[in-house]
Amino acid sequence: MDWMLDYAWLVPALPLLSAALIAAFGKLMPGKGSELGVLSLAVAFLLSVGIAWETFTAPAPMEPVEHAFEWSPLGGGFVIELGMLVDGLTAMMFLLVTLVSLMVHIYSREYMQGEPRFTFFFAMLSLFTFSMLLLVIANNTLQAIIGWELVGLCSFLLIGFYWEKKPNQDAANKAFLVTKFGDVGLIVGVIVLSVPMFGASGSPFNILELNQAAADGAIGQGTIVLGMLMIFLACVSKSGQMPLHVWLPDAMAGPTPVSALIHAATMVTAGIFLLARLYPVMAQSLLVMSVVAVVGVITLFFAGLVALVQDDLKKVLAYSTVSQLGYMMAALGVGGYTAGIFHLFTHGFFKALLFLGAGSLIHAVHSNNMSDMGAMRKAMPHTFWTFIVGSIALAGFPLTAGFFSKDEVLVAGQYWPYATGGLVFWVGLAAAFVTAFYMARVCFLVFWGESRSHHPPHESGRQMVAPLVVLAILSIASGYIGSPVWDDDNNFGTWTATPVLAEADYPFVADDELGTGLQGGGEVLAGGAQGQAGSASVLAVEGEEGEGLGAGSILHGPPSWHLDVLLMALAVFLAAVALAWRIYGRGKPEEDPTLNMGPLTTVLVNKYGFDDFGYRYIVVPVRDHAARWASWSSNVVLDGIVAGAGKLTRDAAMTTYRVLDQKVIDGGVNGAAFSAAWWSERLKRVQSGDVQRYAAVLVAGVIVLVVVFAAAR
Amino acid sequence: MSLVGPLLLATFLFCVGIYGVIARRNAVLVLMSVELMLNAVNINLVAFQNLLFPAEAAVSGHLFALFIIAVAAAEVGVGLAIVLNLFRTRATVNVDDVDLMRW
Amino acid sequence: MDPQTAGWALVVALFLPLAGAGLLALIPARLDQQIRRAAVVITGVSFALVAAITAAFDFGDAGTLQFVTDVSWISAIDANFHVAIDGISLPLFFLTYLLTFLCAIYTLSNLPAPGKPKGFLGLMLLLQTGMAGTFVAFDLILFFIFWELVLVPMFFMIGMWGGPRREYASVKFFLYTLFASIFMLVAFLAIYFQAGAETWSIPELSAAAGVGGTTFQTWAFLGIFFGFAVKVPMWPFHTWLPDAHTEAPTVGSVLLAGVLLKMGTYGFIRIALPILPEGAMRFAPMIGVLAVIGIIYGSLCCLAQTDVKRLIAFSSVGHMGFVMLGIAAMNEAGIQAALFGNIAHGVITGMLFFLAGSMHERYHTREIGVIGGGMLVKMPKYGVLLTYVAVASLGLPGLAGFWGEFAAMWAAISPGGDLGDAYGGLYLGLVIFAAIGTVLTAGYFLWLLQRVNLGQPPARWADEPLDDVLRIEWVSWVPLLLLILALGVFPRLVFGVQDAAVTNLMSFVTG
Amino acid sequence: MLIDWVAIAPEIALTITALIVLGADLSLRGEAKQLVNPLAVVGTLVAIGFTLYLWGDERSTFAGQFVINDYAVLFKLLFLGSLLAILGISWRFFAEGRYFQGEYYFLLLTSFIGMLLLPSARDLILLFIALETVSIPAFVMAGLRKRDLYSSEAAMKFFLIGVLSVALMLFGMSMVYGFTGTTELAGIAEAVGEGESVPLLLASVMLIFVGFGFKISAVPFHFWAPDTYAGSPMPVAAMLAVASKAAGFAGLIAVAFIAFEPLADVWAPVLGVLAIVTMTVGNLFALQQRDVIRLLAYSSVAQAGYILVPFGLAQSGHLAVNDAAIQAVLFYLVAYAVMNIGAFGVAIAVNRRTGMRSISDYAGLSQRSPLLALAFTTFLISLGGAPPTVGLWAKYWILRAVAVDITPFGIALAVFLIINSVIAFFYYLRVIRTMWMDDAPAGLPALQPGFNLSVVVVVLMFGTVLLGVLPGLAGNFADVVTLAGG
Repeated sequence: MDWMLDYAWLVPALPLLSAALIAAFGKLMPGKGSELGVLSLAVAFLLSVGIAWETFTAPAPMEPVEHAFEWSPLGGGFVIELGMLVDGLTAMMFLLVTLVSLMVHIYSREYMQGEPRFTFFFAMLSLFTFSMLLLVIANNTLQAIIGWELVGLCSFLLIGFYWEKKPNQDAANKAFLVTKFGDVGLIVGVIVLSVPMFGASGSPFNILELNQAAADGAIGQGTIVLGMLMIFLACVSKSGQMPLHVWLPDAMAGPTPVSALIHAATMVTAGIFLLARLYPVMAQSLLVMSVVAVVGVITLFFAGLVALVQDDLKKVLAYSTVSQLGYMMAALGVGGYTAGIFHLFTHGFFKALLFLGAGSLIHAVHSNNMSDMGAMRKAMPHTFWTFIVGSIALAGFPLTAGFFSKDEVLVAGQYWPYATGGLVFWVGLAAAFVTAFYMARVCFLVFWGESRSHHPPHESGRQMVAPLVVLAILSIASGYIGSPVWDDDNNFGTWTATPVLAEADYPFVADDELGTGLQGGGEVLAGGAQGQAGSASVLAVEGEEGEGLGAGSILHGPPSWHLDVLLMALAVFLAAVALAWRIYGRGKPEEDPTLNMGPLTTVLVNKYGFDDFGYRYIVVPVRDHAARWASWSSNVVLDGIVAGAGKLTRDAAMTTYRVLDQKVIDGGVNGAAFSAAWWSERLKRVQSGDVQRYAAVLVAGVIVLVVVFAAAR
Repeated sequence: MSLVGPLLLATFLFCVGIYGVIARRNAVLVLMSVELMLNAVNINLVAFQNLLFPAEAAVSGHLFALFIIAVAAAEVGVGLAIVLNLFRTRATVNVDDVDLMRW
Repeated sequence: MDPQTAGWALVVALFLPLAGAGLLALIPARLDQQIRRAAVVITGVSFALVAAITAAFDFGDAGTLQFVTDVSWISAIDANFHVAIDGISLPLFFLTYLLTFLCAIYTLSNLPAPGKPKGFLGLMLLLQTGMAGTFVAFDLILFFIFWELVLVPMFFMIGMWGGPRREYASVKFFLYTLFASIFMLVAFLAIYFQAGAETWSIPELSAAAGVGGTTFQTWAFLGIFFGFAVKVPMWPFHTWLPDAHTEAPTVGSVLLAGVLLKMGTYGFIRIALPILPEGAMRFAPMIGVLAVIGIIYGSLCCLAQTDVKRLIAFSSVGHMGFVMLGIAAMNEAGIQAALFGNIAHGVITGMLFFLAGSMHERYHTREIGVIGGGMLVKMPKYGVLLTYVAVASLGLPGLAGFWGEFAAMWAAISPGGDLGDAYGGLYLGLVIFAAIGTVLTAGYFLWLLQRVNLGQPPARWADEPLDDVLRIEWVSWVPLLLLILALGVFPRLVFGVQDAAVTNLMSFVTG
Repeated sequence: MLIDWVAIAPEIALTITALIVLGADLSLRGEAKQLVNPLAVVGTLVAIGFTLYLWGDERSTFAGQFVINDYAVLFKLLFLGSLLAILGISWRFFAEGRYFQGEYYFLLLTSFIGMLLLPSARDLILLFIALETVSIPAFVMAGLRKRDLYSSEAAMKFFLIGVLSVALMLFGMSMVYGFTGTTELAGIAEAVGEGESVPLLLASVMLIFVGFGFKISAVPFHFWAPDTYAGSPMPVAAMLAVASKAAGFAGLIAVAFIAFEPLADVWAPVLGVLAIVTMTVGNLFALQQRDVIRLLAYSSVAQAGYILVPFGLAQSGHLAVNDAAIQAVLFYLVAYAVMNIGAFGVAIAVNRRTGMRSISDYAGLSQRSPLLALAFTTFLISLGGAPPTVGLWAKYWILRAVAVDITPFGIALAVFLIINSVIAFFYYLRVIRTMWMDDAPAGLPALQPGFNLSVVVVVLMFGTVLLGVLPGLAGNFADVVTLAGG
C-alpha cells in the first residue's frame, strides 16, 4: 500500500478531471454529469482511505512524503514547484474533504434535482473539491495560495448560484471581497516568509524547509511576526474569525449542500489548516500565538451568542460554525496543535451533517425559518435522529466526537502557561454552554411542538438520507481516534504529528515554565474536581514526559482522561439543554418567551428560584441584550465598516476620478495646450497687416539685437 | 581729412532714411528714404577706402559702392513699378492703406 | 531554419505586413470582402512564419540573439539595421502577430463606421510592422523609428474609426506619446555620444556596463523614463489612455492594450535598465512608488466608471502598475514578472476589449447602467466569457493574470542591488499596497459582473433579439481564451522562454 | 585674370536658358506660350548636368571670390532640384491663369541664378549681388498678378521689408569693411580673428545677419512672409518658402561660419535665442490660422527657427561642432525642400480652381482625392517630424549636433525644439484630421491635379518616405561636406 502515498496526487487530480468532464460533456449524460462527480469522488475517497491508513499506521512521527517537480522558473534561479506533501495532516484533510464532498455530491443529486444549472453546480462542486485538495496537498506556500484563491472563486460562484436575485449577488461579492482582503495577508505573508529562505534552496516557498528553518531558529523574530500575522489575517477572513466573519452568515444564500461542504466542513477550515501547516513557524512567537488565541476566544464566544437569536436555521448553523472555528483557532493559539485540527476533523463531519439535515428540512418545508417548521420528528424520522446526533456532537455531549475534540481544546488551554490559556479554558467552557443551548433550541423548535409548515412535510429520498446516516455515524465515531480509549501509539495525535513538530519546542517558554503552567492548571482544576486534587496526574503529565517530550515541546503526547473537564462539560451540556427545554420544550416559536414560560417561571421561582434568575440574568441579558448587541455589532458596526469601507472606497474613487484625474492631471495636460492657444491669440495681433508697423518692429528688433549683441561681449 | 565727418554724415543720412521708411505714408517718399540709406552706405564705403585703406589693390570699397549704386537703381525701378501698380489697383500710394492681409 | 543563420526569416516576417499593406492598396476599394479576406491571409501567413520562427527558436540558448540580421543602414550616423530575437523578445513578438491575426479575422464581420476596410486593414498592417519591429530592433535608432512608426496608424485608427470623441482622443494620444518620445530620442543621442564607442547597438551598450557617470545616467534615464512611462502608461502620465481606449475601434483597443502598452515596459527592460543601470537604480524606488500608486489609483478609478470600455482602460493602468513594480524591483524575478505581466495583460485585456467591442455592437451603448444586467440570461455564452476573462484579469491563480502580479510583488520584497538595504521598508510597503490593490481590482470586476451579467435583463432589452457569440467571434477569441488558461497553468511557457535571456540581461544591470 | 568657365557653367547655363525663355515668350503666341516651361526644364536639367560634373571638384575663380566644392555643389543641386519641382507645379497654374508666363519663367530662372551664386560666393560684394539677384525678381514675381489687390499688396510688403533689410545689411557690410579693409570672407575672418572685437564691429555683424534673417524669415524679420505667401501666386510662395529661404541660409552659413567664425562665441547665443523666438512665435501664430497657405507660411517661419538652432550651437574654433551644425542645416534644408514644396504642390492642386484655401475646405479631401490627401498627410507629418518620413531625420540631425558637445544652452535649445515640435503637431494634425475625418461638402467638382503636378507630388512624397527610411541617401552627402573649401 506504500504506493498509495506516491500517488496521492491522484486525489486532487480526479475531481479536476471530473470537473473538466462535467463541464464538457455533463449535459449529454443521463445524470447530467452528477454521476461523474460521484464516481471520481468515490475513487478519490477510497484512495484517501488508503492514504489515511498508511499514514495512520506508520510509526510516529511519520516522515512526510514529498514529491515535487519544477513547474516553472521564476527568475533569479528560483523556481515554482508543483508538488505534493503527504503526511498525517494531509491525509486527515484528504479523508475529511473527500468524504464530505462525496456525501454532498450524492446528496445534491436529489437536492438539486430540476435546478436549471444542475450541471454547472456539479462542475463547480468538483472544481471546488479539487481546489481544496490542491491547497491541502501543497508542498509549498505558493501552491497553497493557488488552492486558497481557487476555493474562494468556487465559493463565490456557488454562493451566487441563484444570481437572479440581488441579495444573493451581494452575498457572493461580499464573500469574495472579504476573503480576498484576507488574501492580501496571505500573499504578503508568504512573500515575507520566503525571503529568509532565498539561500536555502531553489524554491523559497517550500513548506517543510520553512518549518525546519523556523524550528531551528534560523528566521528572525521580526520576519516571523510580520509574516505570520499577515497569514493569520488571511486565516481570519477565510475561517470567519471576528471581525471578518461577516461574510459567512450571508454566504448561506448559496444552496444548502454548498453550505455544508464549503462553508462548514472544508473551505472555512482552510485557515486553521494553513496555520497548522505552518505551526512550527507560528510557534516561534508568543505574540503571534497570543493574537491567534485572543481572536479565537472572542470569536468562539460572541459568535455563539449571535446564534441564539436567529430564526433562520442555516444562520444558526453558520454562527455556530464561526464559533467552532473560533475554538480551533483558540486551540492553535494556546499550543493545542492536535486539539485544533482534531476539532477541525470532527467538526467537519457533524457540521456537514447538520447542514445536510437542515437542507433536508428546508427541502421539505420550502423555508429556511424555524418558525415555519415544528414537529418535524414525526414526518422526517431519519432526518430527525441524524440531526439530533449532529446536535449533541456539536454541543459536546460526552462520548460524541465533538466532546472529545472540544475537551482537547479546553485542556490545551489548561496546559498553556500564559493568560490566554485560562481565557481559552473558561470562555471556551462558557461558550460550550451557549452552543448546547442554541442547538437545543434549534432541535426543540424544529422537531418538537406543532407543525407550522405551509406544506405537508415528507421525508427526503434515499440519496439524501444515506449521507445523513453516514455522517451521523462519523459524528460519533470519528472522535474516538483522538480519545484516550484509543491506542497510544497510533492515534490522532501521532497521525498528524510531523517530525519537525515533534522535535521543536517553544523558544519563549523557559524550561520549567510549562511545568509550572501545568501545575497551575492543576490547581485551577483542583477546586472543581476534588477527586483528583493534589495530583497533577489529571493532566497526564507523566505520559508526556514518559514519551521524552521536553518541557517546552509543542506536542502534548497521547490524550488522557480529564475527568474534571468531562464533568464540567457534561454539566454545562445538561444545564444548557435543560434550560432550553424549559424555554423551548413546547416547541413553540419564541415570539414571547415570557408569555410562554410565564406559569413555568412562576413555579420555578417559587420552587427553586433558579429559572427566574437564569432567565432574567442569563437568558435575557445574553439572548436579548448581549446577543442582540453582538448581532447588531456584527451586522451594523462590523458589517457597516466593511460596507462603509466599500462605500468610502467608491466615494474616494469617484472623488479621485472626478477631481484629481479629470480636473487636475488631465487639466494640466489640457491646460498646457490651452495656454499655447491663449498666447497665440494674443500674439497674433502683432501681425497687423500694416507694413510700416512691420518695419518698425523690424528696426526695433534690430536695435535690440544690436545692443544686446554689442554688449554681449 | 578726418574720418569723423563722413561717418557722421553717413549715420545721419541712415537714420533719416530709417525714419522715413517707418514714418512716411507716401510710398514714393518711402522709396526715397531707402535711397538715402543706401547712399549712407556708399559714403561709408568710399570714405573708408580713401581714408583708411588707400593702398588696397582691389579697391573693393569703391567697387562695392559702384555695385550698390547699380543695384539700387534696379531696386528703385522695381519698387516704382510696384507702387505704380498699387496706385492703379487702389488709387492710393499710401503705404498704410495697404493692409488687406493681416493675422 | 537554423536560428543562427536564418536572419532572413525574421526580416521577412517583419516586413511581410508592410508589403501586405501595399498589396491591399492595389485591390479596388469596392471589393470589400476580398480585401478583408486578403488581410486575413496576409496576417495569417505572417503569423505562420512567426510560428515557424518560434518553433525553430533554440530555447536552450534563449539568452543569446538568434535570427540576427545586422547590416549597415545609415552609415552617416553609424545606425545599423540590426534585428534579432531572444527569449525576452520572442513572447511579445509572437503575441503581436497572433493578436493582429485575430484582429484581422474579427474584422471579417465587424468594422465600425465608416467602413473602408482597405484603409483600416492597411493601417493595421502598418501598425503591425511598427509594433513587431520595436520588439526585435537591437539598434537604438531602429528601435526609435519603429517606436514612432506606430503612432501614425494608431492615430488614424482612432481618429477615423473611433467613437464620438475620436478626434480629441486621437490627437491627445498622438501628441502625448510623441512629446515623450522626443525626450527619449534626446537621451539616446546623449548615450551615443557618451558611450565612448559611439554606437547605437543595444547589446554593445549593455555590455559596456553602464554608460557615463552617475549624474549622466540619472539625466539620461530621466529622459528615457519619460518616453517609456507615457507609453506604459504610468501614473500620472496615464490620462491619454482612457480616452484613446474608449474612443478607439475594437481592433484598435485590442492592439493598443495588447501590444502598444508593452512597448513601454519592454523599452524599460531592454534599453533603460541595462544601458543605464545606475540611473535605473536611482529611479527604481520612485518607479515603484508610482507603480503602486497606479495600481491603487487605477482600481479606484475603475470603481467610479460607468462605461465598460473606460473601466477596462483604467484597469490597464492598474495592471501595468504591477508590471512596473516588477521592473522597480530591479532583480531577475522582477523582470520575469514584468515580462510575464506584459504577456498576460496583453492577452487578457485584449480579450476584454474584444468583449467590450462586441457588447457595444449588440447594445449600441457602453454604459453599464443602460445595459442594466441580465446578460447571462440574454446571452449566456457571452456572459460566461465575460466572467471568465474578468476573473482572469483580477488575478485568479490558474489563469494568466496571477503570475505577473504575484511574481512582481514577490520580486519587490527583495529588490536588487543596494535597494534592499536602502529602501527595504519602502519596498515592503509597496508590496502590501500592491496586494491591497488586488482586492480593489477584484472589487471593481465583481461589481462590473454583477451589474452587467447578473440579474434579469431590463425591459428594453427583454424582447430585443441579441445574438450570442457569433461564429467568427469564436474563431478570433478561442485562441486567446485558451492562452489565458494555458499561461495560467503553464507559466513556464513564458517564464521558461525568458529565463536565460533575463539572466543575461540582468547581469548587465547588477553586474 | 582667367575665368574658370567650367566652375560657373551651371550659372551660365541657367542664364542662357533665361534669355531663351524670354525670347521664346516674345515669339510664341497663345497656347504655345506654355512651351516655355519645358524649355526651362531642359535648361535646368542641363545646369544639373554641369553641376553633377563638378561634384568632387575643388575649383576657384574670380580671384577666389567664387569657389566650387562639395558644399557648394550640394546647395546648387538642392536649388536646381527645387527649381525643377517648382517648374512642375507651376505649369498648369500659369498656363490656365494665362498671365505673364514668359516673364514668370524668366524671373524665376534669374532668381535661381542668384541662388546658385550664393553658396559659392566668398566675398561680401558677390554675396550682396547674389542676394539681390535672388530678391529683385522675387519682388516682381510676388506682384505678378497685377490686377489682384492681394498680389500687389504682397509685392509691396515684400519689397519694402526687403529693401529695408538690405539697406541695414549693407550698412553693416560697410562698417565691417571699415574695420577689416577687405571684403573677402577669408580676409575678414583673419582680420577679425586678430583684432579685438569692439562693440561697433559686433553691431555691424549683427546688421549683416539682419539681411539674411529677412531672407530666412526669422522673427522679427518675418512679417512679410505670411502676407506675401498668401498674396503671391502659389508657386511663387513655394519658391519663396523653400528656395529663397535656403538661399538665405546658404548666405548666412558663409557669413557666419567663414567670415565671422572667430566671433562664433558671441553670435551663437544670439542666433540661438533668435531660433527659439522664431520657432515659438511661428508655431503659436500657425495655431491660429484658418488659411492653409498662411498656416504653411507660419510653419515655414517655425521651420526657419529649427534650422537656426545649429547656428546657436556654433563654437569658435570647435571644428566638430561647427561641422555637425552645418551638416544639420544642410540636411534640414534638403528635407525641408522636399516636404514643403510637396505641401505647396498639394495646396496648388486643391486651390487652383476653387480658390479655396481655408482649412475647412480641405474637409473630406480623402474622399475627393485619396492620393492628394495621402501626399499632404505625408508632407505634414514630415514637417512635424514623425516617422517614417524625412522630417524626423531632419530634427534628428539637429539634435545630433546638440549632442556632439552637450552644453546647457544646447539642451535648452533642444528642449525648445521638442516642445515646439509637439505644438506644431497641433495644427498639422488639425489639417490631417479635417482631410480624413470630416465629410466633404456636397457638390464639389472632382480634383484634377494635372500630370506634371501629380508627378511632382508623387515623387516628392516618395522621396519624403524614402529619405525617411534611408536617410543615408541625403545624410551621407551632408556628411562629407565641410566648409574647408572656404
